[in-house]
Amino acid sequence: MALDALLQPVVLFFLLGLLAAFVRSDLAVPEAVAKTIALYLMMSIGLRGGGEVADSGLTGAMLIAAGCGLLLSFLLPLPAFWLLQALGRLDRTNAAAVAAHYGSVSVVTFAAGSEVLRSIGMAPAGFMVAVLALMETPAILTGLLLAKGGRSDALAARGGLLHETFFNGSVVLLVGSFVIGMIAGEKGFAPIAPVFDDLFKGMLCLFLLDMGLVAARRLLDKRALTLRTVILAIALPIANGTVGVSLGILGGLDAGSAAALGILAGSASYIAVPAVMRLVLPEANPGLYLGMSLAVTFPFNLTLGIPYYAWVAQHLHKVVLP
Amino acid sequence: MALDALLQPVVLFFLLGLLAAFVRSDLAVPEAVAKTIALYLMMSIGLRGGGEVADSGLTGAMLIAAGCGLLLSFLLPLPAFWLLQALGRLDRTNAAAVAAHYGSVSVVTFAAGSEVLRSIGMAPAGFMVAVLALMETPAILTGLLLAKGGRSDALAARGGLLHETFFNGSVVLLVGSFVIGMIAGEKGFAPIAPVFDDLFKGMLCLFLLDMGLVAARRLLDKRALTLRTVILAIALPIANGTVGVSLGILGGLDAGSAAALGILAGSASYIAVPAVMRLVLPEANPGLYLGMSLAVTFPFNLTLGIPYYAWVAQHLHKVVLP
Amino acid sequence: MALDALLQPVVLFFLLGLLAAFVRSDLAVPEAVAKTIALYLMMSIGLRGGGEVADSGLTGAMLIAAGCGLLLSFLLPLPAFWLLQALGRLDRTNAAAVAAHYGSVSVVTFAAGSEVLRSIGMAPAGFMVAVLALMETPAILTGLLLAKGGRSDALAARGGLLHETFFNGSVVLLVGSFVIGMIAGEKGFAPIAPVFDDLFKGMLCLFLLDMGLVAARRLLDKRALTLRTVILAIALPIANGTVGVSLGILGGLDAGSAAALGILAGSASYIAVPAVMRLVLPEANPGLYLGMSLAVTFPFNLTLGIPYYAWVAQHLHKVVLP
Amino acid sequence: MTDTITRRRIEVLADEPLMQAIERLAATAGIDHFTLLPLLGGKGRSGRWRDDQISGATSKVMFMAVTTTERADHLTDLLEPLLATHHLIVLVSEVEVVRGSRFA
Amino acid sequence: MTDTITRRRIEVLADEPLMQAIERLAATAGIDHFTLLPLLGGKGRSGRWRDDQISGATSKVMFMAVTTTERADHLTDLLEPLLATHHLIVLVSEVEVVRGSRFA
Amino acid sequence: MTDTITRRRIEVLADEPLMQAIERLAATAGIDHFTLLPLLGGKGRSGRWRDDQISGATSKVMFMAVTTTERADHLTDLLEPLLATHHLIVLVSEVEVVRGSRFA
Ligand SMILES: Nc1ncnc2c1ncn2[C@@H]1O[C@H](COP(=O)(O)O)[C@@H](O)[C@H]1O
Ligand SMILES: Nc1ncnc2c1ncn2[C@@H]1O[C@H](COP(=O)(O)O)[C@@H](O)[C@H]1O
Ligand SMILES: Nc1ncnc2c1ncn2[C@@H]1O[C@H](COP(=O)(O)O)[C@@H](O)[C@H]1O
Ligand code: NA
Ligand code: NA
Ligand code: NA
Repeated sequence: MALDALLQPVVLFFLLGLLAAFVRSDLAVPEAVAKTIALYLMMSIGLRGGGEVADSGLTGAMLIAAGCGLLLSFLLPLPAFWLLQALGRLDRTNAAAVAAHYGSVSVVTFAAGSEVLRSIGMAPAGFMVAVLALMETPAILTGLLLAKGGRSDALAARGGLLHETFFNGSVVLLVGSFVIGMIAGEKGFAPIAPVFDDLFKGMLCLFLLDMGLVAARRLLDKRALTLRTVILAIALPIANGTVGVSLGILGGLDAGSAAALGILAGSASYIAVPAVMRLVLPEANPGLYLGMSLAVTFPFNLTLGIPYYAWVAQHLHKVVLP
Repeated sequence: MALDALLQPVVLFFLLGLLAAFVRSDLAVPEAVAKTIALYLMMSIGLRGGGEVADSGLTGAMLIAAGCGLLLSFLLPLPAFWLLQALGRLDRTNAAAVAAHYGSVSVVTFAAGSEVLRSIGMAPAGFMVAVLALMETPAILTGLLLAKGGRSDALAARGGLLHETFFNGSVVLLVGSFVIGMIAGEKGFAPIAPVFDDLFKGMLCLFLLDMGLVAARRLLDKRALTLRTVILAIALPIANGTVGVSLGILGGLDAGSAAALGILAGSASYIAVPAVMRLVLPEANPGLYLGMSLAVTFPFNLTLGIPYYAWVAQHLHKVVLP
Repeated sequence: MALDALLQPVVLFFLLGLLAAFVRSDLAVPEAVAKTIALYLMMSIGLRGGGEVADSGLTGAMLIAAGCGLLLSFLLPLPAFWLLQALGRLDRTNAAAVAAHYGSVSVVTFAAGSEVLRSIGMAPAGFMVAVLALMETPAILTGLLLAKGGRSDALAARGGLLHETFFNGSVVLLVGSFVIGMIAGEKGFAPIAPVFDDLFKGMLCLFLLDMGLVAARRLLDKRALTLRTVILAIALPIANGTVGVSLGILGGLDAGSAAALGILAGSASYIAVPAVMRLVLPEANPGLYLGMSLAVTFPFNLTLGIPYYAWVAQHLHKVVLP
Repeated sequence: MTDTITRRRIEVLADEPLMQAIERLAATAGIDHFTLLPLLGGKGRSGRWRDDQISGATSKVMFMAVTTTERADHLTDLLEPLLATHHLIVLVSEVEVVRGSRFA
Repeated sequence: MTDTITRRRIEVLADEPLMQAIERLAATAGIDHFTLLPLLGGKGRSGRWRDDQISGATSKVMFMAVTTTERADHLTDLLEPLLATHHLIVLVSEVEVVRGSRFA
Repeated sequence: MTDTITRRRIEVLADEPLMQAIERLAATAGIDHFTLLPLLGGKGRSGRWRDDQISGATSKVMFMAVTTTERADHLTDLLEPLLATHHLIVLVSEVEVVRGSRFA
């Protein structure tokens, strides 16, 4: 299964991007387009998730998943913060900033993971998209508390930290599209399905090509990572993802949704959280947190993490509900 | 019907854009992409309109519609000019600039309106696309005459006013695509239909998300509008649209095409005309004319105006041709 | 056949672009989008070619085609270099730079040509995409040898000429996508086919609209071309294309693949080669080589060249294999 | 040491639709060579603008030319009557160029 | 000859997420009018950056304002404590403007 | 009052394919920190260019570095032989920086 997942075009284009950057090719996806594909992916994920929820109606599982997600996002930064200081030898500020990234989530990891789960008959429930949106923000708050116990920076206050955090573009678009998907239902979605459904995987290929280029260039350009932080950038997703899957199974979610919860817990943010960190923890080193989340954790999750979380979910599910 | 129109994803994404900007989210569609989607929409509209005309052949209705469109674009700025001075308390120059916008047309309003008309079984004739192209320019000439009775500005003369007006990118692309659609016919269109037909509504969603963001930010950033101008920005489309529908019905157009003529008459330009105005009437306040057309009239038409014009067309059609 | 080819939307949009620029319209496709469509076209061509090769397996014809392609790219600059000096009255440096462009290839000409060949039942073999990738680079080396017999420029050496040449973005993406297409096979391609197959012709329309605008603006902006160089910009593709087709037929390729080899031989680069030339032969005039390849040879090939190469291939094929 | 010579850098911030006209005014002042720079947004007496607007009509561009004092002054004179009506900004500063002769 | 007057051009290079905060600091210093310029990439003590990054968090923008010496100094003073922590660059130069009064 | 110190701003306008080479030349002159600015178009002796070209080969970029007079002069000297062949433009001006030490 892992190899199968590795040989999908989506992953292969990511590897192509890595390779192209490592041989120092001038290949590049224009920034405006990469940003738009990111918007597109969020709209598509939101619409499809909302549409599924409109079909299935509100269920108890939904509330459980939402609760688990909030809990994970609030609490996962705590052990991470401790590990990053103890083993990673980071100072308080950097450890807090990195911890916030690992408590929050990566939309593209979720998107790629959902496709993999779907292809092996473990499609997660539509409401997991809402969980994705819920998990973006709480970790930021925990991270800030860890960093400075609530002290606020003069500049951050002016820059409107709260808006950056709660009305972050990706959260607004994800939640908004989810609601639109719920309102529109199957009938409303049909005419826009050629864009927001059929094109999804192809667009993901283009986006992952760019992710590969950016991740590799980041590794080449900035040497902010140490062996210790690289190891933590692999250990943290494994640990967080395992916790996420387990919580989901124990909460009674189906194997697919539990795997998706594991993917969310194991993924690390590289869009929403860095933007807030530059504003409120400017002393923290972006080379470090973007290096870890984008250049190590993301590739790890895309290739090995996702199949691993799925495998854990399948086996735990059998154990718990035999 | 109005509520149905309001709950389509296309409109909901516009509202999402408005909302995101009002809560001061950083959500943004990159300019390069927004411009390209605008090009795409014009190519698609042109190709499909031209293809339909290739099928139906040239008809008398086409000439009538073209004549009505030209007439409306040339003459609608006159009462608007008078109202904007008398009730809106604008000076001569600003009144003329705004009047030109309301005589001209909005491609996206036409696009969204056509989809609504199609969905309620009132699809306008293909040649209405040609009418759309015809109506872009005449109002600009009327507006300039109203503003300065033909006096020409030193800088404008150098900048090539005539080219800006007649070979404006949107007019050229719309007319060109229409002609290509006519030449290609159904058989030539088939291989490009996956792009120019299937993706249309989804692309419109993305574009309207951006329109919502831009319209709301304009309202927040610039406080050029008064209560009087806001009221006129709603009254003018209602009046112009009613005149447009009536003229179409009296001219013998089918209800769908008459409704489309009303949509054109009721819509206000926010791409082609502002660019010319910055050049030839630089003293006019762009905050005013873009605020009115983009931030008030466009949302009004998208949500209430289009269903209203359709309603008038249906009823007038029954009265005139019982 | 030639007229049929001329009346396809793809070509008509190119002509629309030319026309819009000649009437000095402000129509423009944003650069970020044009660059992305170029990436898309290469990904799509690569994936589809690789997929076909995965189906057909490695064949002898493939090796022959590859050998012919390499030979053509290495050697075609030689007669061109001589003609450009003798008849075109160019100096050594400019003649070498232009010769390199004509030995190399144009991806979009290949893309448009393949569509035409497919539409007349002469679909080229999938491995011709690999030949396309192989032919991009050798001509650059020949051109540089012709220009300075191996002397290297101080700045070029620093700029990493070898990387620019061998790890050029378009070569990397083309080869990478080809390999991904081979690995993914039909089953892996299916989910991304809505993007990389269905949208291909429509995207080509948008790209060719831009090509038309850029080609015409280049002619208007820079007056680097003489009557002699214009004539050579038409004579060289005819000569090179005829040689390419003949070599393909003699090598035993099917008529479609031989025609494609002719299209490659007859086409001139306007993306990869100019970037290298600016770096290593900065004294050469970009107005000259881009003017010839982009503004004369490309339009010639798109309209008349492609049908001509197809015609030669059909007739030679009948003569050689009756 | 490379020889440098002092010239004037004149910068004109204006709406994109006006750029062609400004290029022609500059040519009138004898300034044939120039560079255009993109701008992202800003704020002035007429309020805030951003380039992520649907209508390109209010997006702005910077015209920049390195030239002699005489020509810079000439262009400034030509632009002066338009400053108020067309919302232009004109900035002039000193700059040293290598190979001064080409910056006539 | 058109009258010109000398003013200060203050330029602040900063991360995009900080721009809103810098605009507000500038307002505190009495600088209400400004222009934002895009940047493509660069290299500093914290390494190389490029704007083709997935996360816009490390892309940078240039804030530029033409103003009086007092206000430029005031903004410089306000920014000074942030230079090290926030990786800002502040550049100040002389510029002549036409119709100096508007560049208060 | 914040301390400022005078430095040189050196700007090099060049074709995009040449940028990597110019960064290396700058490093040779001891200039390690720089910023790249995008350009939209322009006109010079070799005619008009626009960045909406299919081939990025003729689009241009501005290299900008704030540095000491010695290093700026050194880079100018290194660039001088390339000016004619490579169509570069080199501009040098004065600028005041806060915390001058970092602009070695
Ligand atoms: N003092 C200034 N410094 C920098 N940019 C300015 C200044 N004043 C105006 N601008 C720019 O010029 C544009 C038009 O100015 P205005 O005509 O005053 O609205 C503004 O939106 C800013 O981008
Ligand atoms: N001396 C300099 N000249 C020009 N740009 C600079 C200079 N130093 C820093 N920068 C720019 O400021 C950014 C941040 O600098 P730093 O905080 O030193 O990493 C760099 O990436 C450059 O884009
Ligand atoms: N005097 C000038 N002022 C501003 N930009 C210039 C000047 N001369 C040349 N340039 C820019 O440098 C580019 C190359 O110049 P050239 O090598 O003369 O064609 C031009 O296209 C302009 O963008
Ligand atoms: Na996480
Ligand atoms: Na109208
Ligand atoms: Na060739």
